[in-house]
Amino acid sequence: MAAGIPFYAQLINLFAAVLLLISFAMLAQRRVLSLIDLFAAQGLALALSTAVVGWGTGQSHLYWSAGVTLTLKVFLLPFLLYRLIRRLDVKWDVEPLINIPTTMLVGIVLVVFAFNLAAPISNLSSTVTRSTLGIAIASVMLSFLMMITRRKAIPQVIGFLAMENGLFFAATSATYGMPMVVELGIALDVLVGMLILGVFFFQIREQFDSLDLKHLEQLREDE
Amino acid sequence: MTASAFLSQLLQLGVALLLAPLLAGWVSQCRAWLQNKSAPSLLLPYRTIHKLFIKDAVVAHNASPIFRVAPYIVFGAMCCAAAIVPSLSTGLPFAQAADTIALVGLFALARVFIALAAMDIGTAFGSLGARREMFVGFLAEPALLMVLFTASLISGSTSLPTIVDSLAHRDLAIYPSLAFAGVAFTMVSLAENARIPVDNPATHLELTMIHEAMILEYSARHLALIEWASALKLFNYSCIGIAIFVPFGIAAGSDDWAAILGAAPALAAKLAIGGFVLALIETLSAKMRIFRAPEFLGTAFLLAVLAMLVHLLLGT
Amino acid sequence: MIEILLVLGIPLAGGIVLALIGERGHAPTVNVATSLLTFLASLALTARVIRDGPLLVLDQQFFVDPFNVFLVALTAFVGFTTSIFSRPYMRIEHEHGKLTPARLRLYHSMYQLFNFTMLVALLTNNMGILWVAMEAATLTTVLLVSLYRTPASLEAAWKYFILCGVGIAQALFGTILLYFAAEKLLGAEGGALLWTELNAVKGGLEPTVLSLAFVFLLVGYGTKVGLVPLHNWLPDAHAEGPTPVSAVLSGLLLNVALYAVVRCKVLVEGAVHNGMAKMLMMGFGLLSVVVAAFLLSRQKDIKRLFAYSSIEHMGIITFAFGMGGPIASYAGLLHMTVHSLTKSAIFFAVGHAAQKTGTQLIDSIRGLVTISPSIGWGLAIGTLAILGMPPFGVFASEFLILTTAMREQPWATPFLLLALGIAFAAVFSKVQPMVFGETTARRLPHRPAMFPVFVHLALVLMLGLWTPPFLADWYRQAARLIG
Amino acid sequence: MSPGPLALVLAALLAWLAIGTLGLARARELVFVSRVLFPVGALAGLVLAAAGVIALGAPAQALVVPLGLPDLPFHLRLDALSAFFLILLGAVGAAISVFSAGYFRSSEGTAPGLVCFHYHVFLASMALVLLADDAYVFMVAWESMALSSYFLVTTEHRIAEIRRAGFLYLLIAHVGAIGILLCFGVLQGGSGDYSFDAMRAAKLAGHWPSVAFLLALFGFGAKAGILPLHVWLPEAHPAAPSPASALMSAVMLKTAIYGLLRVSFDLLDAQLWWWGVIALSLGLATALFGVVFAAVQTDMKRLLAYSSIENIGIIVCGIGLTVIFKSHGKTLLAAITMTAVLYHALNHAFFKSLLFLATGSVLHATRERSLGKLGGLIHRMPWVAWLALVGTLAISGLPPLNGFVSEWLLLQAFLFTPSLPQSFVNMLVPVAAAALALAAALAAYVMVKFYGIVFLGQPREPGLAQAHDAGRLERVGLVFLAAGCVLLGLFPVQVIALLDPVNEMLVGSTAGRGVAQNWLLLAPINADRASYSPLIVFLVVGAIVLLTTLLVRRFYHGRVRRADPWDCGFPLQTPRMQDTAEGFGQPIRQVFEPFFRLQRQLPSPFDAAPKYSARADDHWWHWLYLPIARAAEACGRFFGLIQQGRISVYLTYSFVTLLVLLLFVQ
Repeated sequence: MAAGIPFYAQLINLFAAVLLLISFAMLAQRRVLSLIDLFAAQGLALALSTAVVGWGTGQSHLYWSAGVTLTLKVFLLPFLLYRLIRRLDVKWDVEPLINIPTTMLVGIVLVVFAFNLAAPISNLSSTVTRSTLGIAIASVMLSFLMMITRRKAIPQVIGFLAMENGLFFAATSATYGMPMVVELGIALDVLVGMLILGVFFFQIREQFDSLDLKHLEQLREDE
Repeated sequence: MTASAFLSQLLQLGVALLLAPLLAGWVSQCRAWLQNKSAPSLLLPYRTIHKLFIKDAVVAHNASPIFRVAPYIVFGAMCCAAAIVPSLSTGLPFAQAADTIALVGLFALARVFIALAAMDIGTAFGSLGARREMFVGFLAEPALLMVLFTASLISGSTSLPTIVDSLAHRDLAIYPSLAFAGVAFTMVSLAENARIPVDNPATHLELTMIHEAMILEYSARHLALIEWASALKLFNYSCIGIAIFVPFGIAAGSDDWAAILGAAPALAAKLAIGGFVLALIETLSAKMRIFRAPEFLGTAFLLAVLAMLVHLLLGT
Repeated sequence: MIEILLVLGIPLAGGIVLALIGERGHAPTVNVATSLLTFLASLALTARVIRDGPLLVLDQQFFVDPFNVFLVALTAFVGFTTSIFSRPYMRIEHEHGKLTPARLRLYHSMYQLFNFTMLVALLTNNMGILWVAMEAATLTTVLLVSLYRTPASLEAAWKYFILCGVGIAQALFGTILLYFAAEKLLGAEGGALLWTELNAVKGGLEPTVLSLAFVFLLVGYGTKVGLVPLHNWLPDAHAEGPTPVSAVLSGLLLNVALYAVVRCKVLVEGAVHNGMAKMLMMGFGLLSVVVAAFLLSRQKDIKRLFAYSSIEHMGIITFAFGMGGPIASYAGLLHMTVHSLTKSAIFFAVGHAAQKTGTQLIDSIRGLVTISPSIGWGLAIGTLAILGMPPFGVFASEFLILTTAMREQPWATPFLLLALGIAFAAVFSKVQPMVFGETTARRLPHRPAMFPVFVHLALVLMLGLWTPPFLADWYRQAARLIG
Repeated sequence: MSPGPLALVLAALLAWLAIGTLGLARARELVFVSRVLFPVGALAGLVLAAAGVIALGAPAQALVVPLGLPDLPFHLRLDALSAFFLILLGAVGAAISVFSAGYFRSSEGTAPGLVCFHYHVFLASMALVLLADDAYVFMVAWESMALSSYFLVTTEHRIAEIRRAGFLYLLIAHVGAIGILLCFGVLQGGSGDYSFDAMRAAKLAGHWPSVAFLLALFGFGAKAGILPLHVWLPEAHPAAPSPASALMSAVMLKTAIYGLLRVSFDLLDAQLWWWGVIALSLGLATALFGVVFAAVQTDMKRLLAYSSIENIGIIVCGIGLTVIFKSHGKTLLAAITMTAVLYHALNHAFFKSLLFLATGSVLHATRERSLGKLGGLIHRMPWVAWLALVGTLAISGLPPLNGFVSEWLLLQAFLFTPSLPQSFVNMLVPVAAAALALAAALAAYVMVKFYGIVFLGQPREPGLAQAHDAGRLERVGLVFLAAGCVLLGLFPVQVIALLDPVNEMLVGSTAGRGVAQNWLLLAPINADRASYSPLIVFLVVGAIVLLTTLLVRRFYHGRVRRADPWDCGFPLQTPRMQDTAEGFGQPIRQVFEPFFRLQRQLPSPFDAAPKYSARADDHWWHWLYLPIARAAEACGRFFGLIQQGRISVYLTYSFVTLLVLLLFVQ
C-alpha cells in the first residue's frame, strides 16, 4: 500500500483483499453450509466496500447500491440457500472433481494472470480504487474455477453467485458503480435467477433423487 | 469436275471392283503354294461369287431387315472406300468428299453393320463373332487412323491423293516415322482382313473364327456381296499401303492418261508382291488366342503413335 | 414513442395477464392475440421509421435505427407465427398427456415475457439494459426448456442456465469495462452506457480496455449465439424443449445475441484499429461452421440436427460480420433475417412431423410426403432453403458472403467449402428419407398448422428474388454502420 | 421489354413456368397434363430454338429485370453463345416434351402434375442459366436447375436406390455450385459488382485468373461429370424417368459446358496454355474412362450415362485444345476447335436424347432395364428400333451422320496443331489424338453392344413378346431427334456457318468462312489439306447400294427362302445362348482390368445351383469418395468427443477460451 492515498481508498483495498481471500476460501471449502457463510461474508465485504466508495467519492447512489447488495447477497440469498438446503436435505460435504491443492495452485496462477491483465488498464483509470480491478478479475476467475471443479448443483450455483459478486466489485471499484437502473436490473436478474434455480433444484431432485451433476451428463455426442 | 477426272475416278473404282477378287485368289494361291498344297484357280473367287448370286437366299425366320440390308451397306461402304484410295492415279475427285478420317469411318460403318447383322439372328456364334470383330476393331481402327495421321503430318493433308502426291512427287526424303507406321500398318491390315495370326479366313472352328462366325447365317447373294466386300477391303488396304509406303508410279492428276495407264503394271506388280508377302506371313505365323489379339494390336497402336511422335521429334 | 411503448408494453402486459388467467380454454387465443398486437405495433413502429427515420426516445434510453428496426419487426413476426403454430401444437401435446395445465400457463406467460425481453434487448440504447434483457431472456426460456420435466429436458435446462449464466456474466464484465472506458469521456452521468453516445465518441475510447472488453463481451454474448466452443448448451436446449421454444430460440434468441455482439463490435472497431475484433469474429465463425458441419453428420435426433445447423449458420453470419465491408455486412444482416425465418419454419414442420410420428428420432420418421404432403414438402423445402439452395434468401446471403470471402479472405474459403459440403451431405442425407420413401407412421386425425411454415418460406423465397426497397435501404445503412 | 429474340426467349421461359404452375394446380389430371401441357411446352421449346436462331446473327441484347438483390438486379443477355445453347435447349427440349406427352402415364410414384412442374421448371431454369448475365441470377438458375432435376430423378422416391442416387447427385451438384460461386467471387475482382460486364472489364492480377479457371473447371466439371466428379452421373441418369434422363444428359450437361466456355473465354480475358493442358488431359481421361465403363455395363441407361461421360470428356478435351490455341494466338485453329466443341455438344444432345428416349420406350414396353433380359425388340417395336439405330450409328461416330462430323473436326484440329512453344504440349497432342481415336472406336463397340443386345437377336425373356411399340406422340419426338441427327450430319457447312458468331465472340475468329469451301464441301483450311462432304458420301453409298440391289435383281433374282437359323448346325438353340451384356463386355473387362475394381463370385465345382457374377466397380469410389466419407466420419467422431455431456468440461471450454483470448489480446 503506497502512502499518500486517502484513507477510504486504503479501506477499499482492504476489502478487496478480503474479497480475494474469501474467494480462495470458497475454492477450498468442501462443506456446503460453510460455502453459504463464505458467500454471505463476501457479500458483506462487497456491500461495505461499495458504501466506502460512495462515502469517499460522494456518489450517493452507491449507498443505494450497497443497500441492495446487503439485502440481496448477505440476507436474502443466503437465507434462501439455507432454506433450500434444509428443504432438500442436502447437507453433505462436497468432494471436488480436482483435488484442492491442485485447484489452489491453478487459482494462484489465475490471480497472477488477472493482475497482469489488469495492470495496463488500472494505470489508465482516474479512480483512486483502480488497483482493485485486478482483484475483481481474479475473483471472477476464481469463481469460474470453482464452478468447474464442483460436482454438485448447489456449490456450482454458489460459484455462479460469487462470480456475480466479483463483477459487482469490479463495477464499483473501477467505475464507481454502474447507472442505477442497470444495477437494479442486474439485481433483479440475480434474484429471479436464484428463484428459478430454487425451482430447478426441486425438479432435479424429483427426477434424480439427488443433486449430483453426474446425472446430468446424458446429452452428449461422443457415444 | 472435269470429264477426265470423272473417268479416272470411274476407272479406278472399276479396277478395284474387278481386281479385288483376283487379289484374294492370288493370296490363296500363294498360300497354297507356300504350304505345298495344290492351288485353287486364280479365278475361283469370281466363280464363287457368281455361284452365290445364282442361288436362292435362305434367311432365318427371325431375321430383321437389318440382316438383309447389311451386305449391301457393307458393299457400298467398301466401294466408296475404293473410290478414295488412289490405285492408278491421284485424280480422284471423290476423295474431296471423304478424306482418310472418313475412310476409317467408312470401314467402321461396314464393321458396325456386319456386327449388328451378326447379332440379328440371335445365335451363339453370331454374337460371338460380332463381339470379337468389334473387339479387334476397337484397337485396329485407331491404329489405322494413327498410321494415316503420320502420313498426313508428313504431307500436311488428310486427303489420300494429296498424301500420295506429296510423297511420290516431291524430292525424295527418308521418313523414319514411316518405318514405324509401316510395321503398324502391316499388323493392322492382318487383323482387319481377318488374316492369321488374328483370324483365319479358312476355318469354321468355333474357338477361332471371327469374321466367319459373323457371316455364318448368310447365303447366296448376301454372302456373295460380303465376300466381294471382303475382297475389296483387302484390295483397299493393299492400295492404302502402296499409296503411303511405296507410292512411286502412281500417276499425278487425271490429265495424263498415258501415265495413268502406265501405272497399271506397277500396281499389278506391287499387288502381286504384297499378296505374296501376305501369304508368306500367314504361312509363317500361327493363329493367336483371341486374348493375345489386344497385345498384338496394342503393339500396332503404340507403334503408330510412336510413328507420329518420331515424326514430331525428328521433324522434316 | 407510443409505438415503442406499445411494442414493449403489449407482450409484458400479455405475459402478466396470461400468468393471471391461468390455463383456460382461451389462453392460447390470448397468446396469439397478444403476439398479433405486438406484431401490429411493430409494424406501426416500422411504418413510423420508414416515414420519419431513426428514433431516439425516452431520455435516449430507447432507440430505433436501421440496424434494429427490421430485427424488431422480425422478432415480432416470428413471435406471432410461432404463437399460431404453438396453439394446436401445445394443445396436442396436452392431449397426449405431456403437459399439465399449470405448465401450459407457465408456457404462455413465459412465452410473452421472452418476447418482451427480446424486444427490450433490441430496442434499448443502454448497453447495461441490453445485458439485463439478455439475462432475462435466459431466465424466461430456461423454464420453457424444462417444460416437459423429463430428465433430459432438466439436464438441458440446467446446462442452458449455467453455461449461459456464466457466459453472460462475462458479458457483464465486458460491459463494465466498456463503461470504465467511456466514463472518462462521457462522465458518469453522461450516458456512458448509451450506445449512441458511445458510438459518437468511439474513436477516443481506450484501445487496451476495449480489446479486453470485447473479449469478455464476445465470450459472453457469443455463448448465447452458440459459437463453438461455447455452444454446448444449444443443441441440448433445442432438442429437449417444446418445439415452439426451439423455434424462437433459433429464430430469435440467437439473432438478438448476435445483435449484441455486433453492437459491441462496432464500438470496438472504432477504438481498436488492429483488426482484432474482425479476426476474432472470423475465427469463431469459421470454427463454428466447421465443427457444426462435422457434428451434423452424427445426429440422430431431428431437432438436434437443426440445432447444429443453427450453430453453423450463426457461424456463417459471425464470419460475415467479422469480415466486414458493405457487402459482407449486408449479407450478414440478410442472413440473420432469412435464417431466422427458415429455421423457425423448419422447426414448425419438424414439430408436426415429430408429433405425427411420435418420435424425434430421424431413423423412425419416414415417408412424410405420404402421410402428410404439406408437412413433408414443408420440411423438404425448408431444409433445401436452409442448405442454401436458391432461389431462397439463404442462398442470396451465402452467395454474397462466399464471393466476398473469396476475394478478401481466400484462406477461409476451403474451410467454408468443406463445411458447407459436409453440412449439405449430413442434413440432406438425413432429411431425404424422412420426407420421401415408404412411410412408417399412420395418419393422425389432426390437421397440422402449416400456415406459418409456408408464410415463412414464401418470405424467404421473396427475399431471394426481391428485397423491398426500404428493407434494402436499412440493410445498407446498417451495413455502413457496422462497417 | 425490348422486342426481338430476347422477348421471344423470355416468353418461352415464362410459358414454361406457367405450364409448370398449371400442372401443379391440376396435379392429378393426367390427360390434361400430358395431352395439353407437355405439347404446349414443346411449342415453347420450338419458339425458343427459333429465337436462338434469330439471335445468333443479331447483336447481343441485354435486359435488366428488377428482381434479385437490391444492388444486383437480374441482368439478362442474349448473345451468340447463349443463342447457340438456347437452340440446343429449345430443339431438344421440344422433342423431349412431345415424347413426354406420350410417355408419362398414371400409376407412377409421383403425381403427373408434380412431374410436369419439375420438368418445366427444369427447362425454364436451364434457359435462365443461358440468359444470365450476372453471377447471382446465374447461380439462382443453376441451382434451381439442380434442384428441379433432383426432384425429377427422385420421381420414384419409394425406391431407396433412387433416393441414394438423387442424394449423391444433389450433393455433388451443390459442392460444384459452391465452386462456381467461389469462381465468381474471384472474377468480380473485389469490386463487389457481380454483373458479367463488370467481370469482363475487371483485370485480374497474379494467380487470380488461374484460380478462377480451376474453380470453374471444378464447379462445372462436377455438373458435366468430368473425372473424378462423375460418380453421380451413372447413378442419377438411370434413376430418373427417361425423358428426364434425356434432358439431363442432352441439355443439362451442356449447360456446364456453356458455363465453362462462358468463364474461360468470355469472362476471363486471357487464357494460359497450361489451363488447356489440364482440360485436355482431364477430358481425355474422362472420355476413356467413360467409354471403358460403358462397355461393361449391364443396365442400358447406365451404359448410356457412361457414354455421356465419354462425350463430355471429348468436349472438354476440345475445350482444352481451344485454350491452348487461343493462348498462343492461333485464333483460326481455335475457331475450328471451338466449332468442333460446339458441334459435338449439339450432336450429343440430339443422339443421346434420342437413345435415352428410346430406352424409355423400351422400359415402358418391357418394364425392364437390364440388358440381359431384353432382346429382339426390333420385331416388336420397329419404330423405336429403327430410330434408335440412327442414334446408335450417330453416336458411334460413323459417316455420314452427325457424330462423325464433330469427331472429324476435332481430329483435324489435332492434326493441324502447329509446333507450339512448349515441346511438352507438342508431344501431348498426338497422344491425345490417339486416345481420342481409341475412345471413338470403343464407343462403336459400346453402341453395337447396346443396340445388338436390346433390339436384335431373340427375345431373352418370354415376356418380351408382349412389348408394344411407342405411341404416336413418342414417335414424333423420336423422329424429330433422328431427323436432327441426320440433318446435322449431312449439312455441316450450313451448321458451321451458323456457329460463326459464337466463334467470333469467343475466340475472335471465324471458322465458317474457312471451313466452308462451298455449300457441299467442309474444308477447314483448304480442300487440299482436308475436306469432307457427308452429303456426297451419303449419296454415293446410297447410289451404290441402290445400284447393287438393282443390278443383282436385274442380272440374277431377288428370291428369299425363310428357314431356321443354321448356327453351324447346332441342333439346340435357345435365346440364352446369345451373348449377354456381361459376355459382350467381357473382353473389355479383361483388357482394361486395371480400370476396374473387379469383384468376381465364382461357383465351386460342386455347387448344385452354380452362380457366377462379376461386378466392375469404379475405383474412384474407393480412392476418393469413401476415404473422404470416412475422414468426415472420423472428424465427426473427433468433434463428438468434445461434447461429452459433462458441464464442468463445458465450463472449462468457456474458461479456457476466455483465457486464451485474453492472452491473445494482450
